[in-house]
Amino acid sequence: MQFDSTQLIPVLPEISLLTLACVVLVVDLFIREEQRIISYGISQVGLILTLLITILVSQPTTQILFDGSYIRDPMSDLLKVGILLITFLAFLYAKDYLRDRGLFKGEFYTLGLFAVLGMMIMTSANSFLTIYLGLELLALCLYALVAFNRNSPQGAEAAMKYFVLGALASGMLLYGISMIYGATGTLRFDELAQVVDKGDMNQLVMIFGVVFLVIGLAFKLGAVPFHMWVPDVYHGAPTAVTLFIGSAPKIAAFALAMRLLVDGLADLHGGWEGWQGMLIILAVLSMGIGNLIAIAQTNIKRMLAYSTISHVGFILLGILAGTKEGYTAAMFYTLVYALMSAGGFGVVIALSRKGFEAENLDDFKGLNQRNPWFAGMMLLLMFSMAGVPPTVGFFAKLFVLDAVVSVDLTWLALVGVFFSIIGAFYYIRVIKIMYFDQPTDESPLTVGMDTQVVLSLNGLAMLFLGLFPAGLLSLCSSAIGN
Amino acid sequence: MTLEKLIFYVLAAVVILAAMMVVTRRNPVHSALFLILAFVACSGIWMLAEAEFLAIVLVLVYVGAVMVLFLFVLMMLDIDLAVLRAGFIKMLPLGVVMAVAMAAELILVVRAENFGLDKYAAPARHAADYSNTEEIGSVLYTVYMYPFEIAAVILLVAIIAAIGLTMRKRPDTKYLDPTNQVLVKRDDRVRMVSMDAEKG
Amino acid sequence: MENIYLTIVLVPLIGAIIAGFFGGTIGRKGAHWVASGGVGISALLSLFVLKRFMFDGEAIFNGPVYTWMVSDGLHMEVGFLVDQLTAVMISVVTFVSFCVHIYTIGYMADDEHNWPKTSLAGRNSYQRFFSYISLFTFSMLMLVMANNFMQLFFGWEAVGLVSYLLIGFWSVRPTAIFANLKAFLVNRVGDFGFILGIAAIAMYTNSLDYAEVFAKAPGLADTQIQIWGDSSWSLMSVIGILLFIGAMGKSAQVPLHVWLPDSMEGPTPISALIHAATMVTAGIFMVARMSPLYELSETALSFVLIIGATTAFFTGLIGIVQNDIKRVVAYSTLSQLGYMMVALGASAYAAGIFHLMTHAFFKALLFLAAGSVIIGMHHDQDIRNMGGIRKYMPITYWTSLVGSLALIGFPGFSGFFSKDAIIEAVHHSSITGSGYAYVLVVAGVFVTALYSFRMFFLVFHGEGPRDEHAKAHLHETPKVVTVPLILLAIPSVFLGYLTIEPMLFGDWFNGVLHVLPEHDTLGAIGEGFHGAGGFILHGMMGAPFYLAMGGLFVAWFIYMKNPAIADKIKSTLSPVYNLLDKKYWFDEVYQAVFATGSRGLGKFLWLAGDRGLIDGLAVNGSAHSVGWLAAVVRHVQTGYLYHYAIAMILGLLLLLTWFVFV
Amino acid sequence: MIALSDYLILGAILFAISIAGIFINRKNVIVLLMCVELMLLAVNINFVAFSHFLGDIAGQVFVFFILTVAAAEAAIGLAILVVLFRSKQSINVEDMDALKG
Amino acid sequence: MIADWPILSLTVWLPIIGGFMVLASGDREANATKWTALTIAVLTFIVSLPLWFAFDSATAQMQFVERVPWVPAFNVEYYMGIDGISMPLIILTTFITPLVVIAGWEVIKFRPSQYMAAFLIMEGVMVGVFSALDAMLFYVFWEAMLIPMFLIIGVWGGANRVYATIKFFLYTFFGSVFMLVALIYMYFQSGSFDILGFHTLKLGLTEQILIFIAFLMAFAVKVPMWPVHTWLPDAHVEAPTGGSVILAAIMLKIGGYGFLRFSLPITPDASHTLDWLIIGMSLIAVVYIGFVALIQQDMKKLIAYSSIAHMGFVTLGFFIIFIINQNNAGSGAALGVQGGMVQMVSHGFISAALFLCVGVLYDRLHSRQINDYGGVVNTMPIFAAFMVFFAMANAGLPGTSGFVGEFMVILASFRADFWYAFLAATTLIIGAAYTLWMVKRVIFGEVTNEGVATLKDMNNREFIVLGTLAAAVLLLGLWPAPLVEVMDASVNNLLQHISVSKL
Repeated sequence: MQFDSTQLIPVLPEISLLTLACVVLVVDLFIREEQRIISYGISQVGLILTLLITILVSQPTTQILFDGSYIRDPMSDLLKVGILLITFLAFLYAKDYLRDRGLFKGEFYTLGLFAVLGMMIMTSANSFLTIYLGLELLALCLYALVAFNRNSPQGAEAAMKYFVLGALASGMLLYGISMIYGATGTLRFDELAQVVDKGDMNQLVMIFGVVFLVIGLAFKLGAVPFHMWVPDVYHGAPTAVTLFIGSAPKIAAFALAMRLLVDGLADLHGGWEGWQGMLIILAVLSMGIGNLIAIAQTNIKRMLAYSTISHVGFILLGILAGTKEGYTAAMFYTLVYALMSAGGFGVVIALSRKGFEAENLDDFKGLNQRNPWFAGMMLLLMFSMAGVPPTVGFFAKLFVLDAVVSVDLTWLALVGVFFSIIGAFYYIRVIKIMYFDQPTDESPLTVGMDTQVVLSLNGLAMLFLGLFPAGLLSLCSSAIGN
Repeated sequence: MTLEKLIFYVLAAVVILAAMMVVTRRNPVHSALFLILAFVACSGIWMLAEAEFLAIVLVLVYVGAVMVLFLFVLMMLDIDLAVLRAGFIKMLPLGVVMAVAMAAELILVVRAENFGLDKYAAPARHAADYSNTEEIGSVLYTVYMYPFEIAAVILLVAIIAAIGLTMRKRPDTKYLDPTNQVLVKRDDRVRMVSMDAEKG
Repeated sequence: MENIYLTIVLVPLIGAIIAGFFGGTIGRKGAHWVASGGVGISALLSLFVLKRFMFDGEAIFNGPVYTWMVSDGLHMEVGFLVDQLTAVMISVVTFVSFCVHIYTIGYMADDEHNWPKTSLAGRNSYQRFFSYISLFTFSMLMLVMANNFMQLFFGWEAVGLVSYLLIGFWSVRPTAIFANLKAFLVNRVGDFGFILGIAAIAMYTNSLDYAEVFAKAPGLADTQIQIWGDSSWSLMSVIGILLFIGAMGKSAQVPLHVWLPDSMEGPTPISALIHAATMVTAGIFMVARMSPLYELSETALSFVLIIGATTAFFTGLIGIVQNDIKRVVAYSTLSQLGYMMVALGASAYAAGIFHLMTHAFFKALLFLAAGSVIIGMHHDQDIRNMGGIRKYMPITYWTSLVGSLALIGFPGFSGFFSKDAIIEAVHHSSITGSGYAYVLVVAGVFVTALYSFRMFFLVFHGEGPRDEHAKAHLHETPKVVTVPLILLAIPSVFLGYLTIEPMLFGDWFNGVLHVLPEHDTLGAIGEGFHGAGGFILHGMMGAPFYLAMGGLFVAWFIYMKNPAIADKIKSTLSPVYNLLDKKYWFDEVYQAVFATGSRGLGKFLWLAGDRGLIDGLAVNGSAHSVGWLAAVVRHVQTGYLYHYAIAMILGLLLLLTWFVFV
Repeated sequence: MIALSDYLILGAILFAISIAGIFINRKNVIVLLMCVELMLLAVNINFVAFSHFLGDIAGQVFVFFILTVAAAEAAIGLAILVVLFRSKQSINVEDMDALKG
Repeated sequence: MIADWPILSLTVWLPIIGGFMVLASGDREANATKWTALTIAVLTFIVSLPLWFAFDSATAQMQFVERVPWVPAFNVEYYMGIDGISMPLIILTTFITPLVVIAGWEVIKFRPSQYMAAFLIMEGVMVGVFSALDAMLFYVFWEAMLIPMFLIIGVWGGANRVYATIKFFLYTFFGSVFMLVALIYMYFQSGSFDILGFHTLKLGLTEQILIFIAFLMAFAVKVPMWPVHTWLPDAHVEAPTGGSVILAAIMLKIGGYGFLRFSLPITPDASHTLDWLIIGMSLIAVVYIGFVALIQQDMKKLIAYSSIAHMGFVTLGFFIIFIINQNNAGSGAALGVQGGMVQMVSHGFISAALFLCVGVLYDRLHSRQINDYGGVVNTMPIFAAFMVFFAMANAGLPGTSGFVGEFMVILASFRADFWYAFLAATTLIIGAAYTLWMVKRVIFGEVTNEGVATLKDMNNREFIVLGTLAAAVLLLGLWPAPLVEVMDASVNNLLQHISVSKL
């Protein structure tokens, strides 16, 4: 094979990000504690730069490089943009929080950026090997980030749980990969698709492998019953990290699902015999358990964790439809969810201050009286999560339901909406707490101007995208291609 | 039964027994040692499968580094073993049942019917001058360049993370900073106080 | 003419609006001038209309004023039908109303004493009262001039509203506001039937216009409808009975009569105007107006007849034991309304209207006279406290005597003609129940005389008022009170004599009231009719005359001659007395069954249905069970790592089992 | 000759044992990690066997990367374990129950 | 041509954008904020007037149509237009909102800008519901209504507001999500979300029944019909006066409107098959709820229950049409539907007025308990006059708007079945009983306590609000012809459409 340096052009975003991470790593060594803002600045500028590069190198065609290890297609472009953007938001929201708690360290950004790199690798993976490595890169960074606050027993506990379960899940995923490799003799998704298309393999072994793959995927997404880590990690990790974990990696997980199931195994979709059936089970359980347990939560981070689980159920609904519309809808949902989640945790972070974690629902009491603007933003975010129009969360759900109904799974749509009623309860409870209850803590919020502006944009985006969902939708649609 | 087969079965038996010991020993140190045994035996099996390079790597990297790390941590942390093993017996039956069920399901799939010699013919042995290492090496830096780079990053991350997590400045330790010492001014240290003389 | 009709209707309305909304500005004088003036104009114009019909052969007017609504081909218009019947009605209404307006000036002159000092509601109550009675006149005119059922119902309800407002006029009195609520609700029961009747008409004729409905009615005479199971009913009977239920409410027929005695809580002018002369006769008017429909159903007629007769007799009996002067008159009204209904049931519609007319005058007279006495007695209404008032209030005394004689049907007085005509008509009727009715109405004559003169003697004769203080201040009421009494006394005496011939036996109501030949009871009487004088002579030979005289005598004997007998009778006949005193326990039963019952039902439905089943079980129940489930399920998340791992493994196993091996 | 299924059954048994291990060693995180290592070993056996029988080097390359990642993973995992031990003075799974519900 | 202007969009977006402006202006200049809000509300009313005056009542076609793509991928359009069914309701909305703004003028002290903004946004959204011709647009507006209402009740509500709001929200949310699925289902059958396209969509009976039930859950909750009505009393009791007004006057109408726009034309055969259910629920609402209303101690609760009973007439009027057609009782179907429509508009005025009346009292004594009042007429005669007037209208007195709809529906239901009319007509008694009994206990009698003795009669602001409503009630009662006329063509068209089976 010939190596051609023009091959590097599509990979420029990854290269840029890797460089960025290394620069931060090195620069951080040479700056003093109070100059840590430099690391932050470099990271943010670098993220934007990478974002621009991603947009620059994006094109409507598909490119497969590095002997099939790497793929650049419109989907990966869009997802990368999403990941980078959400990470930018997450870093921005996290800054003040970290600074207040003595966690404002270069490692946060280094690890964060490496995690982003892992996500980007996942979105651009064209073989089991690449995707596994990307997954591990992401996972390792996240394990470390969860334990980032070394003085926090909860953080360590969460990290430990996350780690053990993550390793277990990887083991299962790998077992599945090995089976599929054995049955088809290839690790590349495009070749795999051809083999599956020809039907030239042992069907039983394939399905056997797919079950393991789905489990690995379900773990990463946090689908029931592979969700157990989600609440504990969200809860135990420093809020800044939770914010990060709860947003961008969902996009990567979606990419994982698309690459694993759709790129290579689209033909094994088939009803109850294929991965559609597995995803149905996972989706129903996720929506049910997620929404149900969320009701019982008093800690907002935990509540949002369970809410994540239920949203994952919806994303799965879109994927399991197995149609272009379904994938588009799931992608739309994922991007929107990442944005909602970032915003939601953003508000949680904004409410925290030195020596005070705004973790409990009660900490939101009377927010409307303390700061109507933030309350309004949280309101939009919560309604969006609940899927109430005209916020974008509604359209996300709508498109997914559309996709599900289109493949004659109307009952599933009914189950979905039924659980979203239960879900609506805990979202509106947050609003109730913010608007109807009297504040117990009258102190005004001290939030940096940057956070204020961006958080406002984040919140208003819920409304804006809700009023004009067509743009993002058509982006997703063209990203999915055919 | 060929010699090859005999070796395979013996080694497989060792692997399985060692693995069983790993999960049943009360002392984690013993477990770790049995794990090493399993790895070593496994590396033998890999030899049979003509994966010599990996067999070596498994022993060198895994046994030599990873398991040593395990042992190191085990030793470093002062762990109360008795507590850790309580409830061991209680869960044993369930564990066995689950394991048997799992094994049964797995074996039902991977049994000879699906993966027997009639399906997957035994490959011909490579020539004596064949170098497994060379073959892996040649693809690793070409075809698998991209994953290889990623693996490098992963290792970097592991370094950063491990250091970041475990290296710490003890807050109770007092450090001297020469720069500060040099820059000290008199006014910082001495305060002139004028007091009225005490009336006796 | 159309403009005249419009004027007749609208002037009282304008008066009401001015007096009501600008009462504070124009003051008391302004208010009573505006209101009385308005009604006066109406009265004059009505009389003019009547004259046109009587002497100038005015053509029947039937035309719309404006289109209220057109829906689904059903034209609903506001319009007037002015014929002889209407002309009589508007004349009676406006004339009595005018008298009452004048009377009110005196009666309500010191109304502020009826209110607590601080009450703002009492501040312009005088003006408000005028506004109400003018509004009532407007409503009543709308009712009687309607040419369609929609407007009829409008007027029907509007008079009910004003009645409600006026009964409860002294809103600080608990009894008043109880009575007005009761009146409205009982009326609503009637309206319930009424509106169903209208709906039936609308369904089968697809019209609400009288002319159209009447034109189509004969074609529907044989229509049978199924209401319950397979038993079929004649459509016309159903319509007739349903409409009559409305009339029972408005005209206070048994068993919907209970509101009328209570309505005496209102100021006396109201009792005269609304609860004696006009509103309560709306039912009579309506049935007469619907004669083309009623004629088509003997069942309905029998129903009317029996209800009417029952009312006429049994409510009269109650009148004997009442002690409140107004209540006695009220029960008398009930009884007389029963007579009118009897006439209608006997297809003697003209007789019913005739009695309606004469009754309007003499009953209004009686009420106003009673009011006059009440003014004299400083709003003490108990006849046991009265006596000997004759000396102090001569005009009241004499006009009362006229009224009482008219009421008992003393020959020559207007009541005699109308009542005798009814009795005769029943006598000639052959429909089911006519025998029953005849017995009761004849017996009723005795009862009427008894209660009328019992009251008369107790009030005006005998020893003076017990209360010395009252006695000292007793004097004749001012002119505004007495003039209307005299104005009303005149027709009470002469009207019957003058109008019996054209109304009952002439062609006055030709083409207005429809009577089938086989029902034509008045026609049968008419054959033997030779002028009003002859009618008097004939009447003096009939049983009713002697019964009336007997009643008068008994009253004299018991209450004048030998008052001790009264108490003796009371104690010997105590069960009967109790029965009458308690008014057959209608109020108690209704209170228990309907008032308490529906509240109980409401409470039950609310607590068991809404709160218990729907909210408790379904809504909160599911919410709680979801909450409970959540609280339980969250414990799956034990916090123990191995449980998490086991969950994953179990998940793996189950998925494997399901997808690979099933 | 040794059949492919023999290798795979060995892998399957190892996999099952590792699962049993997770059940049995509920309390000791370190042994849990070892069980995961066992699981990876099972996977690796699979890959090596497939690679051998398919005559495709990719399987071995995959194993190579798995080993690399596993090493990195072990490093981080043990680092977390150290952090955990420092903050809780225990690596008992049952002491890690602050986060639940 | 005025019909070519985007009047609908203006009517929808003017108050919404205005609402956000008010929201942004904050509470520093509370007075200016209120005036801004009032100006916007009045302006919206003026803007909406051409909808009435330039409306062509001769045609059943959609008018003032605006149509641009919105989400092309799913064929969702920004598609608005009105016919005779929706137009009166839009005018009702724009008419009531300024009154609500005035009613909250000095009463709302806590964050008036948010309060006013919520109502303005609410107004725009409700107009949107009535004018949307794209199912998704409709649904967006439909659900969006929940947000401001939720806040209105929750923030400015009474003591038990949390329970009420959450109940309100979940109840209505529960009702509507199933409709969403039905809409999506039909989207796949017809290829677009065009409501008029749904009308002509062929559907099997089972499909229709399922869709019908989905719609029923949404609309029945909104109306609300028995037995899914229990959120309403709670919501009303806790809501601030303005919230109750909007809730009763307009939001409930949206349920009724939904039946006309969706259930009947889209699933005529299922509507026919299940009409007994709706009729039964409606009649139960009329009778059962009437009795429940009778014993309420809380004025707002009483009026809320009365609203349910009155809305029972609406649904009754809508669903007897099948039986009427079946009975071949000539015409009469249109009478029922139009009666229901008139009842909706009329109830909009009357319930609004009654809630405002309660608000007037509540603002003074901070109690809604009937027992806390008595003899109010002695201190507030003008108010008492209004209250009695509106009570009478509520009891369906002819000459007020309350009569018209009831009358029409009773006439129509008689054509369906004697007993329907019989049960419906019981409202004459029960309705009068609960309304007037309340009036008796609150308004009449002697002054019962110190509180009542200190009451001051209505001020000009309150007078204007109630006076306007009184005029409307009277006008509609005395001359309903124009209202019936504008809807005539549309209703007949609808009936024609329904009479043709889709099977």
